[in-house]
Amino acid sequence: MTPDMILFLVIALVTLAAGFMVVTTPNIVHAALWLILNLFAVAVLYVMLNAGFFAMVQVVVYIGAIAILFIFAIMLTRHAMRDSGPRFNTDWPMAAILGVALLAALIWILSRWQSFMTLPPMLTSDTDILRQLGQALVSPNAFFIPFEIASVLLVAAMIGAIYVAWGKSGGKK
Amino acid sequence: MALLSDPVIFIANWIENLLLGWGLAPLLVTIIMDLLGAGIISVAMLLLVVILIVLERKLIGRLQGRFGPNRVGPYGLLQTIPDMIKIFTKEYITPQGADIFIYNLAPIMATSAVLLLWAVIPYAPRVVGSDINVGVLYLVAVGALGTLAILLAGFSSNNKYALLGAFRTVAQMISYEVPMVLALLVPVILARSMGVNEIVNAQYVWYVILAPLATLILFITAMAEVGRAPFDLLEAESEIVAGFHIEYSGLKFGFFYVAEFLHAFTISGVIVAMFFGGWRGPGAETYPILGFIYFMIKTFLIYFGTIWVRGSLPRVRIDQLLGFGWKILVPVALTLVIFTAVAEKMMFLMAATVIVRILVHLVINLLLVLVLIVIFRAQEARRPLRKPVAEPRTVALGRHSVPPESPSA
Amino acid sequence: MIPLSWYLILAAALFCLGLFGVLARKNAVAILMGIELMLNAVIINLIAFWRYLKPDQVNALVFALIVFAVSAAEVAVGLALVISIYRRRGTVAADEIDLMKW
Amino acid sequence: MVSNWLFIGIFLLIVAIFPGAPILIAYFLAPRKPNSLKSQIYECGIETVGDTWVQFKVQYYNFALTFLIFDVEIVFLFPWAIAFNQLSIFGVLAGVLFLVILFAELLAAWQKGALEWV
Repeated sequence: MTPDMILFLVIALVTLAAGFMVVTTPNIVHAALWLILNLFAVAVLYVMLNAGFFAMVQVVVYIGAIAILFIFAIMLTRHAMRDSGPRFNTDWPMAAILGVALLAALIWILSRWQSFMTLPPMLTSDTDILRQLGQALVSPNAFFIPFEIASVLLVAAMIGAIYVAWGKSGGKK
Repeated sequence: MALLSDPVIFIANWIENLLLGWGLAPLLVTIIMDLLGAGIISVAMLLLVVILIVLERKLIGRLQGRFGPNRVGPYGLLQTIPDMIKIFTKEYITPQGADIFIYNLAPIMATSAVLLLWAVIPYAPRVVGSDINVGVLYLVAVGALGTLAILLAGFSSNNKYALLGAFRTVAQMISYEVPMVLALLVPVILARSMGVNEIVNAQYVWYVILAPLATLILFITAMAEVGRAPFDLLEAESEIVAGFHIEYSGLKFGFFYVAEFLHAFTISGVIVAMFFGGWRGPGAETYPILGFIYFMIKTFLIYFGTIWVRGSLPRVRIDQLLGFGWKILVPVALTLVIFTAVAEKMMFLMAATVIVRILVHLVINLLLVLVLIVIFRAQEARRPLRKPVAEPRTVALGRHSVPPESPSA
Repeated sequence: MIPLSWYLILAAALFCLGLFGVLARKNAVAILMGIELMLNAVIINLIAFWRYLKPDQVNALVFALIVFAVSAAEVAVGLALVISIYRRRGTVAADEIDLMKW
Repeated sequence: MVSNWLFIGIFLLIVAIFPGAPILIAYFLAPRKPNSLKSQIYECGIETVGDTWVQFKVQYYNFALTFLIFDVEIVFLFPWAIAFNQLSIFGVLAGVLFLVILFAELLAAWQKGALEWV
């Protein structure tokens, strides 16, 4: 057991415990807060994978924006979901069985894969990787098209979401 | 001599060698050194707040033609200490139905989110808490944690005003975060690096000269992020009582207060590191202690600027605030980033000299400001005026004419 | 040195938790949270594969960034739909939104 | 590299302890006489009426939504900005195109009225 293994186990435990609370807490606001803890723990995992940039993106985008969007949406739909009433569908045991079965199947498949236990190779410099990422995003023979399409996708999502959220009276009042 | 010119590195090396000499593992030594560094930074910043609060109260007093605190100690300089003792011994009143854990977590988180910013800001040459290569994004991410703390405080208090205040604050902070990140993108483009330390190292010319408009945008948005006047809607007493911290008492309220003061100072430090050359100044390279002094002087000057603005401007309305953020700052910042990027690439390809670089950037900034003023004027002229309460009436001329009688009903 | 398997198992477990949340939760907002968990598991996998198998290529990183964008778009539209349904039908329980069911 | 993040992690612990410890100490130092009347919440001088979690207007959601989309897109630009020296002219223009799309998005949101606080 090296220190980074212990750290990983602690973080993994936090991630899974928080994830478990997200799907089981009856109070939906608390579920959102557990989701934030889960996302934060995942950001720590990215740091451990030497992807500091993605850890920061995770915090900025998920915790800074998506979690707040969730909380706003919960507040907007608050009246419908008082904490009474069942939090699960009637056939939730089926879902649990399916989840466990999928997990078992995934682990079984993965364990038959030859490079399952690979150890990480040495990393030279992750600033250079970020520079390469920046170049690849805008270079025409790499990811230029996906990059612009992602932008257009987000525009479409935003306009659509504003339209849908505002209902029939969408547009200027 | 090394002790005098570069005390931090000298002492750090001395302790490190001492610990290694005791035969501790290198990892353990690193952890101990980090603990020491983090502890020193946190304690120093929390003590600095004592000075900041007195300074701010005195300055605001002067700006408003008052004395400010002047009872305790010489010129009232020790005023904060009895205040601290008082707030320390106040009873905590936890509102009924509060979400206890979150309610107690929020003030801690608010203070932490401010202190965390100091982890990546370089204080002097080679003296920086953590030289991560995504420092600018780190600053943004920590700001997001601060937003979250306010949201938590608001909805765990079980009070409508707290929730309303928190929601307004979050709407304000997220609206101003967009132009802020865009303004931070400008020094990243100029320095070709996201590390705060590298950005400071690259500033042979202070970026305030290359990008004055970005500096201004960052200054304005920083004040909105901190929630100071003219953007202090989060504690508009006349509108939403006190905002998100209405149900907090004792030291829990105290830490929100501390966080606000420290945040204003911290964000000044960020502006200095990004645009005013950080620790740069004559002789700072050879004598790092000078660099630290330069950094502090610059930071206090910017901080004075924020206090000045706070003392001079009235509070804006929430619709004005959000409109200003989205309809003026964001388009301007976007245009600025576009022009800066194109100009910077052109000059990089032509290997332009420093003078040319400065001139081109200045001209771009100036043009944008001019266009902005023209648009602003045009909008101002088109803004419909409210109808007067009563139609203009003909009244008898003369100084003491009787006003027309209003219908009594 | 942590072997790749640890990350993959963690991601698989997170994915299955998310799946359970999506299938079992009643509240539509909670279902979207489950989807977030699943997307996070995907990103962990992508970055772990990048780190362990191809640390000098950026393809996995670009993929991860695109997943971030997609997840943002998904949340934006999903929550807007939930709000819209709530305004029309006064409920956000997924099994009560059954207009198309017969 | 790793040591830099180690410092951030340790800093995270320390800055949680420094505000947390005084709050805990003050809890023991300060008087503690809670009663149900004292801890009652009140609004506008009278006892609070109705549910705390009031219905919020959809405007808040629109701002958060616009912010989310902008945030994601701007984050995309950071790798582009640090690779500036290595980019081709086409690369810079691709980034500029991205920014122009962002601008169009802002105008669209503006036109839809999502940026009005009404």
